[in-house]
Order: sequence, then C-alpha cells, then structure tokens
Amino acid sequence: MMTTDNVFAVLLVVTPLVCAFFVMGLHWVDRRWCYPLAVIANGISFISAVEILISVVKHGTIHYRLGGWRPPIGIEYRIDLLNAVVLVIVSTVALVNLFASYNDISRELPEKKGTFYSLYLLFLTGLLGVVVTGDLFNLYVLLEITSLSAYSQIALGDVRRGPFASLNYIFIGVIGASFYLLGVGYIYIMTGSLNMADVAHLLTRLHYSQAIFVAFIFCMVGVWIKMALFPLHIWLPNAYTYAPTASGRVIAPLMTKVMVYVMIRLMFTVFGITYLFKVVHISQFVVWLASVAIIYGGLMALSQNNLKKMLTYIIVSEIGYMVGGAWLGNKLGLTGAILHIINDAFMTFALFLAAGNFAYRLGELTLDNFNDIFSKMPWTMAGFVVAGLSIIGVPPTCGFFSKWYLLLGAFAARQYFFFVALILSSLVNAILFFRIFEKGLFGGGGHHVSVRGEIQEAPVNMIICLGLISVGLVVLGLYAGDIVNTFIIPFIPQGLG
Amino acid sequence: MKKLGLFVTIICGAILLYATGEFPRWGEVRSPASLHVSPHYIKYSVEETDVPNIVTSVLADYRGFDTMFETTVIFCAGLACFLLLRVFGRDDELTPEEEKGIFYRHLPTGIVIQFKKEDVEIRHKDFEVVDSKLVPYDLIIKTACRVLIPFIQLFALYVVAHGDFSPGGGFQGGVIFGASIILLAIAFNLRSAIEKINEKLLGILSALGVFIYAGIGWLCLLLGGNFLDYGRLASILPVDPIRARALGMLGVEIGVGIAVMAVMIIIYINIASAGRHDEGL
Amino acid sequence: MQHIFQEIMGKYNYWLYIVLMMIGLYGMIAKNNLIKKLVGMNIFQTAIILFYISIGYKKGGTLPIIEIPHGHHSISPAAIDIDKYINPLPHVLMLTAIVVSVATFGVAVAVALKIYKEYNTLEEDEIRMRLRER
Amino acid sequence: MEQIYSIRPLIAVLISLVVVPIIIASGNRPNWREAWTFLAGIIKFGIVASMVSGVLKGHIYYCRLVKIAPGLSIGFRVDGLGLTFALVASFLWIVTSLYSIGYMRGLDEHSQTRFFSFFAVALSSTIGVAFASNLLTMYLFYELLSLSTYPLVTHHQDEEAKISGRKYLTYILSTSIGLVLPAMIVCYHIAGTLDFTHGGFLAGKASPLLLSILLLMFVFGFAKAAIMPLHSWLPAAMVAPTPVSALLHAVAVVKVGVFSIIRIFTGVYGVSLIKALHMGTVIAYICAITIVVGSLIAMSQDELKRRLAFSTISQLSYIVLGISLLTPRGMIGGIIHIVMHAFGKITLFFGAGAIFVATGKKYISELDGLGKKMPLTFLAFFIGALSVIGLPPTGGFYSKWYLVLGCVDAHQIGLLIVLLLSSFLNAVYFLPIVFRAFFGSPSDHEEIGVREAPKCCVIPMIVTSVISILLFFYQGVFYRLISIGLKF
Repeated sequence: MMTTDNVFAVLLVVTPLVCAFFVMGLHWVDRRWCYPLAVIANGISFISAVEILISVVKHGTIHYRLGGWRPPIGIEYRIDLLNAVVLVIVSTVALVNLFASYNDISRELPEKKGTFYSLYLLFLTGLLGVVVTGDLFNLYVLLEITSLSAYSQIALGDVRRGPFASLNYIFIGVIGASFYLLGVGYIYIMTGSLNMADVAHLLTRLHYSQAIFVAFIFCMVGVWIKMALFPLHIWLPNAYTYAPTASGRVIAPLMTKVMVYVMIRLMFTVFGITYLFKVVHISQFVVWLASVAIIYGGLMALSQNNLKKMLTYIIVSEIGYMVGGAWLGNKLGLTGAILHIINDAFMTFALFLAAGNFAYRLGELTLDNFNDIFSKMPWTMAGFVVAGLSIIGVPPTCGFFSKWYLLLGAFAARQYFFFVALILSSLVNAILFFRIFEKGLFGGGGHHVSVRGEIQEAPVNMIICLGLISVGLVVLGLYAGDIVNTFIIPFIPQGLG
Repeated sequence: MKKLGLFVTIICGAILLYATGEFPRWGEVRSPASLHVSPHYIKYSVEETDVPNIVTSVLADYRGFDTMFETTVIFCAGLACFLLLRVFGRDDELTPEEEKGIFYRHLPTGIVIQFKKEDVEIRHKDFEVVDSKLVPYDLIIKTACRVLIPFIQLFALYVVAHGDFSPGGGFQGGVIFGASIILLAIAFNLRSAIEKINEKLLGILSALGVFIYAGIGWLCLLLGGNFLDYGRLASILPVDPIRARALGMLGVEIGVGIAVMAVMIIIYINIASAGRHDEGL
Repeated sequence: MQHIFQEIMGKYNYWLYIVLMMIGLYGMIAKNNLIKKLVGMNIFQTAIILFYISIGYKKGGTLPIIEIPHGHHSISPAAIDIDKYINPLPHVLMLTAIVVSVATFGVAVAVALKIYKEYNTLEEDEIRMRLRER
Repeated sequence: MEQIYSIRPLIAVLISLVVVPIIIASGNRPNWREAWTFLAGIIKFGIVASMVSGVLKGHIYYCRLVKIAPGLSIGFRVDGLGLTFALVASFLWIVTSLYSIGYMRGLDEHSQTRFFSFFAVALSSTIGVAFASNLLTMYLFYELLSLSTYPLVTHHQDEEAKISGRKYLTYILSTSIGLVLPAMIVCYHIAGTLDFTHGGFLAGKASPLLLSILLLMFVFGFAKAAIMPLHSWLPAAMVAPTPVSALLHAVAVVKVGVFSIIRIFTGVYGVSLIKALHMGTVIAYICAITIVVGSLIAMSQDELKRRLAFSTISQLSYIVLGISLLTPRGMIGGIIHIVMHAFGKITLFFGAGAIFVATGKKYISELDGLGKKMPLTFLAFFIGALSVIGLPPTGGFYSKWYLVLGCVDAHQIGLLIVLLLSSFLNAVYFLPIVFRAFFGSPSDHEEIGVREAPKCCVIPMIVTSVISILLFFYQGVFYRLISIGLKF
C-alpha cells in the first residue's frame, strides 16, 4: 500500500513551504539569495505538478496518506485529473509571474524583498494545498493561509487605497471562510468525518436531512463569497486593483479559479450529482445568478476608466461563466466550466501581465494614457491584443472554445438566458477591448504628451513572459479538443445528462 | 447598511437554527460525531503513539499536517505584520512629545529627563535619546516583573515539554513564553525588550520553529516513510517506532513553541510601535 | 409545546452559540468603526469555535487524556471506555481555528494601523468620503 | 469523386501568413519587402492553380488540422466552388500588390510595412474561408479577416478613418458574434456536426420554423455580404487606401461574405431543404430590394469610390439572388458572377485609384476631359463598367445571362424585371463617367502636366480589363468548376 503513495504529491506543497522559511531566514542573512531560492522552489513544485499530471493520466487517481494514517483517521491527499490540471495551472502561472515580477518588486519594495518572496511562496503553498487536499478541514486551513498572504500582499499595494481595500477584503473573506467552516461543522455533526470521500459515502444516507442542506448552502455561500460571485463580489474590484503589480498579477487569475475548483470539488465529489440536481433544486437559481453576474460584470467594466479596474470587473463576469457552466447540470456545461478554468486562468494572467507592463512604463493606467500605445510598446500591445481577443472569444484563441462548450451546454440545458448572457458578454468584451485598441492605434487627444516621449517598451523579461503566455493562449485553443478528451471528459461524473 | 446587516444576520440565524432540529442533543454520547472517527483516537492513541493526551496525539500526529499549516498561518501573520508595518529608519513626522522637547533617559536609573530647549545635547554613555512617547517609570511594576518573568518562562518550558501527558503543548507554551517577553516590553520599554531579543533573531527563530516541524516531516520522508510519519524516526533514534512517534511529537511541539513565541513578539513589537521599534506603548 | 421546549433545552448550547455568532456577524456588517468591526469578527469566530467545542462534549465524559493505571506503562485499547472521554477531534480542530483567528486578527490590526496612519481616522464613512473627494 | 489527402490547401492558406514576419523584418528595405509579397502571392496562386486539374477530374483535396470534438474540427477541403473563389482571390492579390506598390509609393503613404503585412494576413484568411471544410473553420477565418482588415481600413489614422473603422467593426463583429455564432452552436447541437456535405446536414433535424430562423440568422449574420439593411459599413470602409478598397471591398471581404452564404445554402442546408422551407424566394426578394435601392443610391453619389461602393452592394445581391433562385442555371450564374464582378469591379477601383494618384481628384464632377490626358485609364475603366453592367463583349454579360435564364427557370418574372432594370441603372450611373471624361469640356482652370498614373498603377488595370474581356470567350473552366462544385 505504501508504494502507491506518490512522493511528488507532498513535494509539490512542502517544497515552497520549506523554502519560504529559508527565504525568510536569508532575508536576514544575505538578500541576494532570496529571489533565486524562490524561483527554485516554485520550479520544483511546477515540475512535481507536471509529474503528477502525467502519472494521473497514466495510472489514475493518486493517494497520499500524510503521517501514514489511513484516510478517515489521518489526512489524505487525493489527486484526480481535476486537481492535477489545476495544480499545473497554478504552479505555471506563479512561476511565470515570478520571472516577470523581478523588476516590479525591486522597484516597489526594495528593503523588504526577502520577506515578500517568502509571503509569495506561502501564497503559492496555500493555493496548491487547497487544490491538492482531500480533507475538508485541511482545505479550510490552507484557504486561510492563502487568504492571509493575499490580504497582506494587497495591503502592501497602493498606499492610499490598498490597506482599506485589503481590510474590507479581510472582513468579507473571514465571513466567507467562517461560513465554509460552519458548513463543515454541520457536516461533521451529522457524519462525524472530515475526509471528503468518506463524507461523500456517508452523505448518501442523509440526502433529505435539513442539516446537510444547511451545510451545503453555507459551504456554497462561503465559497461564492471567496470567489466573488455576483452579489458577493463587492470586495474584489478594489482589492485586485490596488494590489502591488507583482501580487495582483498572480492573485487575480488564481484565487478565483482555485475557488471555482473548490466549488466544483464540493459539488461533484462531496455532495454528488444526485444531491445537486435531484434533491436540492437551486441549480436554476444559481444559473440565473451567474447570468446576471456575467452581464453586470460586463456593464461595470464598460463604465470603468482604469484598465486594472476594468479587468477586475471582467473577472467578475468570467466567474459567472464558470459557475453557470458548472450548475447547468450537463456534461457539456461542466466541460465548458472546467475548460474555462484552464483558459481563463491564462487569459486573465496575460491581461494582467500586459497591464503590469503598461503600469511599469505609464504609471497611471487611465485609458487616456493608452493613446498611440501601439507605436510605443508594440510587443506588449500585441500580447494584450491576443489576450483581449481570447476574452472576447475569437477563434482560434482558447477563449472561443470554452465559450463554445458553455454555449452548447446552455442550449442543451435550455438555459436560454444564460445563452444570451454569454453572447452579450462577448459583444460587450468586444467593445471594451476595441475601445482600447482604437485608442492605441490613433493618437487621440494626446492627454499624455508630457510622458509620451519617454515611454518605451517594457523590460525584456516581462515581454518574454507575456509573449509566452499569449502564444500559449493560441496553442491552448488549437489543442482544446485534446485537452477536453484527455483531462476533462474522464473526470466528468457518470449520470450527468 | 444597518438594515441590510440586520436582515442578513436574521436570515442566517434562522437558517442555522432551523437545522439544529436534527442535531443530537448536547452531550449525547451516541452522536455520529463521537461514533465515527473519534473512537479510534481514544482507543488507540496510547497503543499507536504512546501519548496519553489524545488532543496532543491527534494534533501532532494523526492530523499533524493540519498543525504544520496552523503554525505556518502564525508564521504568515508575523511575516505580514513585519511587511506591513515595519518602517526602516526614523519616519519624518515627529510625535507631539518630540516637538515639545528632547527626552533623554539616564540608563542606570532609567529616569527620563526632558529638555525644553532644543539646543541641549548630551553625549554620554549613560544617556540615550528617547525619540517618542514618554514612558511612565514605575519601580514596583519593574521589580515585580523582574521577579516574575523567569518563572513564567520556566512554566512555559514545562508546558511545552509536558504536553504529551497533561494539557498543554507547543502553542500554549510558546504563547506563555512570548507573553513573558511582552510583559518585559510593557513593564520596561520596548527598546530594552528588543535589546534582549532583537528583530533579526526573532525573524530567524520564527522561520526556524516552523522549519523544525517541516524538517522532521522531511526526515521521515528521507527515512523512507510518508511525510510526517514519525514511526520512521525509530531507525535513527534508540527507541521503538511507537515511542519514536511520541518523540517526534515532542520535537514538533518544540518547533511550534519556538515559532509561536517568536511570532507573538514580532506581532507585538510591530503593532505596539507602529513598526518604528521605538519606545512602544 | 412541551416537545419544543425540551428540544430547545436539549440543544440550548447550539442556540446560544448561533445567537452569539449572529451578534458578531451583525457587528461586522453594520458597525461603522473599523475596530468595532474587528471586534465583531472576533466574536463571530469565537462563537464558531465554541460551537465546535460543544460538538465534542459527552455527558459524564472527562477531558481526553487517557488515565494509565499506576504501575502500568501502557493500557490496552480494550480497557478504554470510549464514552468516558469526550471527543478530542473538535478540540484539535479548534486549536487550529483559534490560531487562524488570532493570526487574522493580527494582520487585520496591522492593516487598520496602516489605514490610521494614512487617514487619521477609523470611521469607515469618513474614509470613504476622503477617497471620494480625491 | 475521390477524396485525396493533401497539404496543398494548408500551404496555400499559410504561405502568406508565413511571409508576414519576413515582411516585417525587411520593413526598412521596401524593395525586398514587396519582393517577398510577390513571391508569396505567386506561390499561393501556383498552388491554388495546381489543384484545378485534379478538381476538374472530380477529386476533392482535404486536410484536417485539429479535431476538437466529434463532428467538430478545423480543416480544409477543396471543391469546385472554393477553388473558383480561391483562384480569383489569389490571382488578384498578385495584381493588386503590383498596383498597391504604385499607389502607396506614388502617394508615399506612412507605415507601408504594416499595410503589406496585414494585407497578407487578410489574403490567407480569404483563402482559408474558400477552402474551409466546415462551418467552424469558415467562421474562424471569417473573424480573422474582419480583424486583419481593420488596420487596413483605418490606415490613414485620422478622425474619419477612426469613425468608419468603428462602424466597420460594429457591423461585422456584432453580426458574426451575435447571429452567426449562436446559429452555429444551435446547428451543432441539433445536427452533431458542422462539416459541409453536399445536400446539407440539417434536413429533418429540426422544425421548419427553427431552420428558417437559423437561415435568416446566417444570411444576415454574414454581414460582409452587405445585404440591406446591413450594408452601410461598405461605403464607410471606402476611406481605406484604394488598393484596399479594390481587393478587399471588391473581391476579398465582400465576396467572402457572399461565399459564406453560398456555403450555407449548398453545404449546410442543401437546395432541396431550402426549397422545402420556401425560403429561397424570400431571400431572393430581399436581395432584389437591395439591388434596386443600391443602384438608385449609387446614382446619387458624386464621390467616385462611394458610387462604386453602392454598385458593389447591388452587385453582391445579384450573387445571393442567383443562389436563392435554387435553379441550376441561376446558381451557376450567381456564383460565376463572383468571378466576373471581381474582375470588372477591381478594374473600376484601379481606375479610380489611378485618377486619384495622377490628379488627386475624387469626385465625378471633376473628371471632365480627363480622358484625353489619361486614355488608358479611362479605356480600362470603360471596359470594367461594361463588364459590371453586363454588356458584351465582357464576362459580365455571361453571368447576367445565366441569372436571367435562372429567373426564367424559376418562373420569377418579378426578379427578371428587377435584373433588367438594375442593369439599365448600372448603365445609367457608369457610362456618364466615361462620357464626361472623354467628351466633357475640361474645367476652365486647366491643369498642366496631368499624365497617366505610374506604370505600376496602369499595368494591373490593363491586365484586369483585358481579362474581363477574355472571360467573355473563355469562361469554360469556371463553369465546369462550379458545376462540379454544385454537382449538376
């Protein structure tokens, strides 16, 4: 039995953790080593993530029993395709961002570098841990690590607004986490177990219990708060806008996606489809909520004059995509949702990378500063265009294909409102981005004359990272079919319409 | 906002209470929670881990992984406080006291002198500049603390070391130890506390503490077991696997103790002095 | 009526803690002063902790430290009566939860301090006003 | 009738994409840059032409790139129709690049490198649409074309260009995302595939009502076909430099729209199904309205390029009308009109551009007497006009003849009258231009030294006009290609 435990499963999480401590120590000894060590740690977890994905595809689900205790007694890592894919996404994005953010950090936090990298690694650890764990309470603890490091990174951002945004995030985040904890508590009272698989097994007897229903509602609401689904999204735009560039770039794409993952995990692994779509009848409601989120996010994005704010509202509407897709209750919808987790992580990451490059040169990101940007920062803009097209959903970028599956699912599930919302959001995104492209192509009023002379292309490493990701968007698009067949279809639970 | 808050709370409360109907009564011996997993802990804790304090055995062994991250959370908090608050060098704006005049402390006696005239300057090894709020000087408190603190720290060590057999453990012990230092900082002043145990040391200790925990986990990994599988330590310790588990727990508890102690102090000194590391409260 | 009364009496712990939670939640949402919000947050989290702890309680159970008879070095599982010791798991979980809430509180206070440095106030509406006018 | 796996279609599409980086790289050495463009164009045309014989033998070249889901893939498939379109487009690219060298250098336009690179991208997407083997691939390249033409349309980067560019994108993108995409999704959902098959794959898959709605969504969704009321982007897009207007708005873009509609008719629905739905007549009459109204507006335009634009709008509807007659001769007439109109209209645009380069004149009222100074230009213009009007001895006659026959077969006397009427209108708004040029008295303030435009501008014009005369005599290959494509 021991032999089946895959070492990478634990290396993945523990390496960045331990290195975080080393980085912290080195901060006091010799700061030059902090950055390389952080990169190495992140690299190792990336490699192990890839290893895990490969072995999951080859040999199926991985189990790892921490402390060597069997599941319900001890904590267990249980990695199936879904976690494996998300793990790869998380570690990739974090790694690329680490490369991209060297300049930002040395500019924004000179004498706290080491500690910042340590915090960054802890954030990474938290995300990976959340994704990899198979234990409800362990998930909560790691969620808190992630949130704590996110809170403090955001508070480090914009001096005037950062801390306030962060504090609001703390309040709402704590409410979300506590709701989730309460939900787990209710589950524990009724079942006496915390291991996901075990709970799932025990719940089959308790489908019609009110307590379990309440537990379900509270877990869901908690997760929705953390992922900022429409009415619960208030904290997100400010928090992500005023975060330091280096952090915002990784928090914005990953935090929400990981929470969506958690939602899907709870829905389909813990509670199971019979419970979701036969017993509790809230799917209709959630899909409507998601549709509203999509439209609302789009419209709010239209009304923004700051690029980063705009992007954050786009995230709000993208969350609507994934939640709606997951709750459509058919194969196509879920496929679309999972595929969109993959694609959207990279799309938003590319957008934020581009925004980072702009911020590095332009400072303020108000849209007027983008006049004639094409000629000033051609490469960055090229990457930005690809990312934008992908968000709009223009083939062959990956955004199109996830949207394709979502639309199919919506039509198959007869959720026409969701269908329309998706189409509308494509149109709105088109307006959003072409507004910027147009500014970039035409001189416009020239509000930025003072700086215009000085603006030049962003540093090479940032450009390379952006280029890498935006090429990746097209590649992901072209291989969408294979991705779906290898990674997603096998995960889809049986009996889903 | 108030109305909304009231509405939300009432809804939540109603939902939560509605569900309690199905709960087992309070103290019900046959509740699912006490029948499914926990019996295993109660029955086999001693046999499997040789630790009679079940809470400790579950905390540090059965669910040791949780605890490692719990320590990490603490570490993270310390890190965050440092990152957010610490300001290096004197920050420009002067506190009202400083505008009033310049304070000097006579180190041997600890008496603080205030000069109304700005131009005065004392260069003497017995005097140090007090750059912020004036701290009331109280002999009784100081003396009392001087006597108390060693015992507090001794007790802290006991709590850490004896966590296997009696209530206690790393967290409790660490907090007590940290409290002793904080008491020092309150009774005397922050600067003299920082002299005793300086920022750099604290930073390294906090990292070290958690690292001890994770390191023991790694050791088990290297010895061919799963992560945190203390049983494997038997191959390097002169004891049998069961006892090795107990010792492993002791080790991690010590790690936790160090980390918690360090972080408590970091948080205190940063928040108390708003990151300036001067007189403090 | 009788039934309901017994029902409530039997589970008054849950009722108390849920009410406490809601007080905390209300504080977090409705209060205007950030520190008051923080206090509300603490109440909320503490209530949850109490809630969990009360799950573990068993009538007539003692604290979960196995009493090893004198003279023996160990005790066989068969000799241990489960009902005698209260459920240790919630205590463990809550140790973690306490630490988490302490940590969160620490960070929150640090952030609040930063805000205070910037605005010299902790009244939310004033801060929002300042933000709007700039 | 055998399927041959071949990467030729793929190369034909990619060649001009591949050349883009080279063009950018050699941006500061114009001659090299244009040389590369030519090379790509010639290779492209060569590859396309090399497939003619095979297709005439009844072979079909196919090449699948990626498979996304069962019945959903990205791939190419060369049949008669696609090949016809590709031949025209790829040949005219060569001619146009020659012309645009003359034009761009003659006016020394800014950022020519960008111009040529996006031109190349636009061409590959055009060929992509022509060779697309299924709806998805077609949609992909359709969008790519819209995006790659945007910088061309707004080339001048002034306020006017900005506004018309906005209009262009608004019409094209909103229709393709808002109408085509949903329609495509629904098709895939009800039919489980998107591969073009002769006779269509939708027959009997859904209720007639739904199918009719979908059909209309497609017809209007491909707004590049400029069927009224979705036509007004076309005149706006005329702010682009003339080569762009010439190739893209006489050949590539608009014909892509029409071609997509043809694919919908033949590959997705199939003639019989549309007959059953009785949608042919409806669409035919919508086109008829477009034809007449377009011609009438054209008459009222004084700016030469705008007049050409509106005539394009009405001519496009000829093609769609021909298809929607659903009779063999009508459909052949419609499709072959793609060829004829392409050559005729591009000649006219070249003429307009040449006049602008030589004299800087945009308005018809200014052209009096220019014919004597620029005889070649106006001769070519005249021939082009004849071809568009549809008078012998030009290719235009041939296609219109078939359209008329198609109307007769379909017993659509109303449409017959419309066709004749609009041909008359064409004559009314084209011939006066030539007449003014040759016989009009030159305006009093006489410019001296107005001469023919640069050779690079004149030669292409002559080539195209000669070809549109030749097409009157030798159009057999296109006829056979199309009838193979339509399996008549």
